[in-house]
Amino acid sequence: MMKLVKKIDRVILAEFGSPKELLKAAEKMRQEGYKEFDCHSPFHIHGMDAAMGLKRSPLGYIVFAFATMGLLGALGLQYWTSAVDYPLVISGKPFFSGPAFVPVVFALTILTAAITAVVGMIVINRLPRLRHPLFSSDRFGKFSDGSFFISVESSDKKYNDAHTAGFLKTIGGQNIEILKDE
Amino acid sequence: MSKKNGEMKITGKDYWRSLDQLADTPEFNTFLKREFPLGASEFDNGWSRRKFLTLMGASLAMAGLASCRRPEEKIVPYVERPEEVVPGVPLYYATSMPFSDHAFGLVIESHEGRPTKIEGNKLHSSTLGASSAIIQAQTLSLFDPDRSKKVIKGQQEKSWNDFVLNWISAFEKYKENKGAGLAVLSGMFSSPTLSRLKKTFDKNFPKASWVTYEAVSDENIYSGTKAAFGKSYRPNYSFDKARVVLSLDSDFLLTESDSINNARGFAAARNVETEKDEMNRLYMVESGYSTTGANADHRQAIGSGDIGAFTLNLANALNNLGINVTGTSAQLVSDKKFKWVDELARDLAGAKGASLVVAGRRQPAAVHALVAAINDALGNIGKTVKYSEVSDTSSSDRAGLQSLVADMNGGSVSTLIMFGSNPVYDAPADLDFTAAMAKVKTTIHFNDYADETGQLTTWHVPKSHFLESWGDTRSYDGTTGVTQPLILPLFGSVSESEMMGLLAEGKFSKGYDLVRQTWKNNNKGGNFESRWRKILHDGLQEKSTYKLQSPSVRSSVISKFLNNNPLTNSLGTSGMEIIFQSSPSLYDGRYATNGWLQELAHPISKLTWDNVAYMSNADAKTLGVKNSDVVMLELNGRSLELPVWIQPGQAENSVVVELGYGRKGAFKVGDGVGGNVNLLRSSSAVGFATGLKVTKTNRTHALACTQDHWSMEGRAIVREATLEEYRKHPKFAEEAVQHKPLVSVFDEHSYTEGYQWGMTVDLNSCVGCNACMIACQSENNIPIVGKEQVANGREMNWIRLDRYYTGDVEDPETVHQPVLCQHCENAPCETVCPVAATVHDAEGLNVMVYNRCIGTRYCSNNCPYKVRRFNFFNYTKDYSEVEKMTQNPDVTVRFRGVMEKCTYCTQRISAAKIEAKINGRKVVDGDITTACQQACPVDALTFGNINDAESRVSKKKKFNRNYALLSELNVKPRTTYLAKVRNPNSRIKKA
Amino acid sequence: MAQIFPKWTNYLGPGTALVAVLLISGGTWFFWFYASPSFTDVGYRPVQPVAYSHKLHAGDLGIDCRYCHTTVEFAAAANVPPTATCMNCHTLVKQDSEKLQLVRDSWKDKKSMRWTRVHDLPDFAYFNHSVHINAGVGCISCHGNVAQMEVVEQKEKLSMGWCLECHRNPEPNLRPVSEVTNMDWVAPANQAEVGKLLRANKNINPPKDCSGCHR
Amino acid sequence: MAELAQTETKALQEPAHHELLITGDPSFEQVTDSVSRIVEGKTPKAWWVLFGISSSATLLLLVAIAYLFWEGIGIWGLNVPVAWGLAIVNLVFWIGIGHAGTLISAVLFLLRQRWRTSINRFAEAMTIFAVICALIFPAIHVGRIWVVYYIFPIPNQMSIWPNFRSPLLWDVFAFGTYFTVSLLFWYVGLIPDLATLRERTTNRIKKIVFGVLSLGWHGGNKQWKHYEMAYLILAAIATPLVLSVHSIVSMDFAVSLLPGWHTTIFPPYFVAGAIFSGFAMVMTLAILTRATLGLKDIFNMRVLERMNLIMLVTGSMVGYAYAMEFFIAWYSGNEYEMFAFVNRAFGPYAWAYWIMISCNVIVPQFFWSKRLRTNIAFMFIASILINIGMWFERFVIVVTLSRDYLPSAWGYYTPTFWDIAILIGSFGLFFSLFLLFLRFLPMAAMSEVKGVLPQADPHYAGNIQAHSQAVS
Repeated sequence: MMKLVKKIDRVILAEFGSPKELLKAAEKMRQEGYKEFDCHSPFHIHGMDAAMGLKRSPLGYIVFAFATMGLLGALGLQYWTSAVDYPLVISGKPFFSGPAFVPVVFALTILTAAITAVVGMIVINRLPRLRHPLFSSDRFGKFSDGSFFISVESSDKKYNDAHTAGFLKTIGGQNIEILKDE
Repeated sequence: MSKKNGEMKITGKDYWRSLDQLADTPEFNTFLKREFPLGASEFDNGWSRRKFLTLMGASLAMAGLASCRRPEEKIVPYVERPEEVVPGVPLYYATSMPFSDHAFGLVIESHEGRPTKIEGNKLHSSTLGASSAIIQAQTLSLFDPDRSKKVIKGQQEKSWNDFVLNWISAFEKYKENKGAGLAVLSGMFSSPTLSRLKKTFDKNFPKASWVTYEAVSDENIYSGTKAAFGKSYRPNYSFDKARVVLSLDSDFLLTESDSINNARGFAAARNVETEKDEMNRLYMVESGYSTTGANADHRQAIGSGDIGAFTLNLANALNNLGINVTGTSAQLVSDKKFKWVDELARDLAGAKGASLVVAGRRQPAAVHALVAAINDALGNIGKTVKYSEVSDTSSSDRAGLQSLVADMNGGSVSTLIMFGSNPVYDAPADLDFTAAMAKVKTTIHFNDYADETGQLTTWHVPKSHFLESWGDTRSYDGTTGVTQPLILPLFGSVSESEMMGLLAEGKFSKGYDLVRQTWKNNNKGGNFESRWRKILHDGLQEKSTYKLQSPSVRSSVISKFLNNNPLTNSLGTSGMEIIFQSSPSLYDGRYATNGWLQELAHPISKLTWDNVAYMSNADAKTLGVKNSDVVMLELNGRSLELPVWIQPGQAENSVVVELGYGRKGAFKVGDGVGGNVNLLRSSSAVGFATGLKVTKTNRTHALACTQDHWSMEGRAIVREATLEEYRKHPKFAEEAVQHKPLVSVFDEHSYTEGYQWGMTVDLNSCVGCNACMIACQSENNIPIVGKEQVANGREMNWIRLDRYYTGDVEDPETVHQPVLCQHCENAPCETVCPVAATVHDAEGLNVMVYNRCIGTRYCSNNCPYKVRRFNFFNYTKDYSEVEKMTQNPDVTVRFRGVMEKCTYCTQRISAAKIEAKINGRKVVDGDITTACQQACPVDALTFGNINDAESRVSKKKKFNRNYALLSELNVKPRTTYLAKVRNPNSRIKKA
Repeated sequence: MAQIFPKWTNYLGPGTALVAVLLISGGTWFFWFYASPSFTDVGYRPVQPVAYSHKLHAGDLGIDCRYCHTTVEFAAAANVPPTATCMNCHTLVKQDSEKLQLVRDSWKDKKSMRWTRVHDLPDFAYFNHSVHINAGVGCISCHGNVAQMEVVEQKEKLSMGWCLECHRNPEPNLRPVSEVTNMDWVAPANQAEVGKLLRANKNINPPKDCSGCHR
Repeated sequence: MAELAQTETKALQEPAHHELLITGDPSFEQVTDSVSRIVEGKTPKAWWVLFGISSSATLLLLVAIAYLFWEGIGIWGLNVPVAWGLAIVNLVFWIGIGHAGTLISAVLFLLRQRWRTSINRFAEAMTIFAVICALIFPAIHVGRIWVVYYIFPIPNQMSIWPNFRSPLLWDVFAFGTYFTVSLLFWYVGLIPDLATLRERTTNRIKKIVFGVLSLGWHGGNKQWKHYEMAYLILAAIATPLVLSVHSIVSMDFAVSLLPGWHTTIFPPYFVAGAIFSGFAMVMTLAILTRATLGLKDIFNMRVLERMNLIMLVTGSMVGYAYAMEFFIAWYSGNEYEMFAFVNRAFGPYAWAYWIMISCNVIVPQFFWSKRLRTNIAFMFIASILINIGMWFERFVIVVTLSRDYLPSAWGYYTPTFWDIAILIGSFGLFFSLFLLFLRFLPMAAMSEVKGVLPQADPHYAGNIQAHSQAVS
């Protein structure tokens, strides 16, 4: 079972010059066996998922499951209210007027899908996390501008202050910092 | 709306306090005992209680106090419950309504002592259960807060006792000099009690003068019969026996006397159940376009002044056919040619004894005399028309008014009593009544409003409404009826009989005693008490009609009269002709204070809240005017401005104007509505006049018309055929739409169980009289919305009468079609309502649930008949407590923002079902009549259970004339129409 | 650069979720409870101008409901009795009771009593007592055991949904018409069958349509 | 995802696709700077003037609504037969405007139209504000606003439920969903940019606000992975949604049985019309923003021209629909239908009809000319005319009510002052919200724009240093 909030108290941060360098560095990190590292960039870099060895996001399946529930729920709601709980004769139409119920089924399916997608993304990403050791770095702010970083969390099995810093340097990292948040 | 916003003059409290004036009467004491019943508690809160808001406040405060949770409502029970009153169960009393020189027998529905609805009395020959718009509107007049509430002398409020004391001293004075200088100007009446008291008055004051005048009367008819028979008679028509009818400027179906019976008889003779039936034929010759004209098979528009010439032509044509019309030999036949006179004569001659010629009351006596002669020659007298001598009545007398005014001007009148009349408003303008009145020392005005006259007189005494008075009446055929109060006078007024009693006898007697005395005199022998009880129960005395006679025309009399009064005298004069017509809604103006009638669409023009100058298209073109342009009408040096309304089918060179508008003493409802055409009337020409000059002004006056579009656009809406076509194609109504029966894509709901309500509307019977509209308004608490709202298309009528013209613009035919909620089985309104506020019930009603409605108005958009009405504002907001009393407690009063529509009178259905259920039986045909059906004099509307093959409605739905309006939409309306059939003379070619 | 957010903010996500769940369920419960007629209407027990005890009159003395509420069998409204009804007995009984002063005043001055309405339907709902009484629905079904009430209070919700429950399935609430006013009547063990029989005999088909009550 | 990335890469390498989407060849930092500057800089005077005008109009809206609640909807010119008036016209108009935003953000995203990145944020914001404006109308146009909650399926003491067969109820769900999805989509897109603003600002309060709003975004690829998936799913479901919403709006009319309303052509025709009007509105706003706030590189001519082409296509579709309506009315042989259309063109509301035809059918045809569709002044005027035309299209449809089956019931609808007031007021609200957006939020999607810069490609051959300042 996952903990409610992941504890991150120590992170090594290294800066890279370009998307290209970052991609290469990520590949090297993966080859070295690092798992708890991340590549920070102002935009999503194509190929980075493969480079870091990340699996496809499961979000699609989750959304599908919830959307199906939304669909059935909408259908059930309309069936129960119109044909079971208080059937009223409206324009001489059948109590369960299938075609007329499609728009609401459709809308509610979309609605559940959309909410699931967003809430799912936030939950999977463990957001919001307003305090992160990374944010104590002065340089890190540039990740959303035009700079590229790799961070390694101390929870990684291979993590070691000196080793990891050294390795990052070898793969082209600059301005290496160790960020703590005790 | 602005009219309705006027400050309420009285509050509920004042209204009770004003009863102080009656404090010394025993009635008042009983009234005090009869404190306001259960119904009153319903006024404390509107029907929409904001429970939720109250509750929110309570829960936020988290206060556990139970009493905070909701507004308290009080129950105020009787101290002693009157034996017959059961709270919530209406009572019905018979009474009669005096009108003109006749009356209508009515039954009044009363809720806890509050009359809310008027119906015709089935036992009374004047209505036979039906009624008219004017009759239906009387409850609103009763509860009009503008009615006169005080005895006034000068500008000061006086008490009734002051007046009584004052009159008693005058009485003594005049009694001494035999009434010299005393004059009474009375409205018309037909009342045994009033007549008895008038005799006492005449006996006490032999030198006093008593003149009767009303702006609209049958005076010319009485003079005409006198000229023909040597004796004044009232004609009683049997339209049901007439196969060929000719109407000469007579709107006998609506605005003439006895129109309810005329319409009933006319429709009966027109009714066709199958194509094999025979029906009557109506020829109409008239100047304006009347409701009767709309029902004619042949109509010819000629000026009212040409009617005499037309009648002469007809007499001549009949003479040529060997039917000698007495008295015409000496007459010159005018050289003016009219359409189809010869064919008309042939048709009349072919129906000897079963034809009928009638002339309108505005036609001069000579025309009426000649008409009597024609009827005599055709053998109609004694068959389709009989005559009676009226008694117990006081009929209008213009000559008397003229001499009275001369006396007033001459200073020989010292006290003038105006008894139920308003001469300042409606006396012919040439008499200048106001100036003459100023010369009389003491003037006493007795009427239900402090009207134009009441505002100028020395004394004004408020008159009770007939629903709060004891009295009696004689109807058109002479049936004697009682008028019983349904409620004690609301505003401290006194009844006609009480006032007359005081004037005649010099002492006050209670109305009840006066009336009872009269009836006791007239019912000698036997047990009066038990007879009296039956009379009060039935509202009438059986077999009390006038004796019907069949006199013969007296050749010498009529010849002399016609020689002295030539019928061609209005021909060839210069200028246009002006025709004075009584308003179908406001009559002579006495109902101008009634909002329902003001807002009632005119049967032909569909105008509300205004009178206009109706003119033909050609005349309007010549003058360069269009609808709503104001024109100046000038006649004999007097002038009046009125907006123009182009009336298709109006005679050329003539202008029709309606009486009853332009009131100045009709308060918040009637003041300033339209123009007073009495200003153009002179005592010598009250029906029509020539020499009218019409000039265009550059102003316009906005008019509120409920139906702007004239044409059916070629759509099969009102389906109509001639009798000949009907015989050839009995199913013409169904076949008017070329359609295979439509099939739904889904299985429709089936309605085969239990009661299934439905209705038929017989377009062949419907004459377009509007009675159903006011009946519905009264039954269903439909608000008045005011002129601006009507102009904006927001009138609230649940049933409307559509009017379409067909054919030529200059000479169109007119059809009427009542349109109400059709209660479609596949109702398009229901599916679009987001909150299910309008759904179907198991009995096939399209129900509208006000308390569920959020007011999207989508249902109205999707209604192909546009019969749904929306409360754009809170129209009942400004109702005073008095006005609220007109409302039917069985029907929810709608708040702003909800849709409403015809419910088939679901409250009546529920009442009948509950009644049947309690008694362990089923509802049978006839248990339920809708308000519109009940009011209809011609039985055009039939309501009932269509699941019962024996019900009248089921049978009517099997007629081959039956069709559903817009059936091509597959909405399956429960209301269906029976197509109209006309019976034109095949020998007359259509123009 | 210093961190802006304190550590606890990392619990914002789960915290917000928790608060949201609590708020939604709490709010729902709040409305469900406080906005329901069982809270707003049931138990309404206004103080009446005269401390009239139904328990004494209808219970201990055993006066039938219809002695006072005379119109209940044939009219929509079950009337509140006129003062005269009170005076039928109280001219003889308890003539001097202080509690009855208002009643005597009303009788003397011919002024109505002003009772506070307990069972109050909205004005757009048209309830008819007579049809229910004649169908065999006991007074107690809607008004509770009035014979045990010192002060009358509302016992049932009298909401539309509550009405519909019985209109959909009237059988449990039917009894012989003779027992309608009997507060002590106990449903027989086989009420299911009896109800069915009573329903069939009287052909009772309560309306479930809007037009049944709304006009 | 990886696969997708590869195709993308491939596509980018093909020269035909390898055109510059953002002119001026900016660096990452320049992109950040030019967009963030607007939010961070001083408020220009012009903004205050515009905001003053639009917020006054918003005030008018509030007054009009308050008066409406006080008096009832009788203050509008409605009547029977025309029981719907400007409120519904405005509703359909604003919902239609919203469509361009969703289309640009979702449909063009799925179609890999990468030029959308410059305008999508802007267009999405417009969508949300337009939908807010639209949603006012169904709420206020009902007769009894205080019971409007009856339309929601809330369990209640009445045991009664809404009628799910009513198009108005479909509207409730469609609009609710549309608004929610648009808002989520917009917000998800904003998260990385909010993080940018958080990192740039020095104001502590702003930092907290942006910090909370950006949820602690740190641009890690593990975040990006789920983020991109969520974005893709939102785009995928927003696409059918945007098509459905205006289809459902059209069913308000098409499901009725009125001549001129009851037509099957309505859904596609309404969708085309919505996109048409939406693009016109984006165009109007883009030109205004471009002129006042710079950003000529982002809202460049290439983007504008493409939008004009879309207007040309959708405008022609709308014109075709107008023609087909007439054809089908004639071809059906249904007298009511025929009359309804003849009446539209030649009846009492012919003036509105011909305004609609001129603006919607004729104006976009000028975009065949390359010269005109690249002329800023022309396209500005054209976009305004198209908006007017599309408003009148809805007006023409709504006032079809004035003449239906029974001529006796025909009427005429004249808007009152209060009708016009809410129309003006809704524009006021829209522009107020839009101005607030321009001032306080990044009006272009910085992260997305950066993503389509040539140097963002990890296989980019050039020297990144040429584009950016030294990393120092």
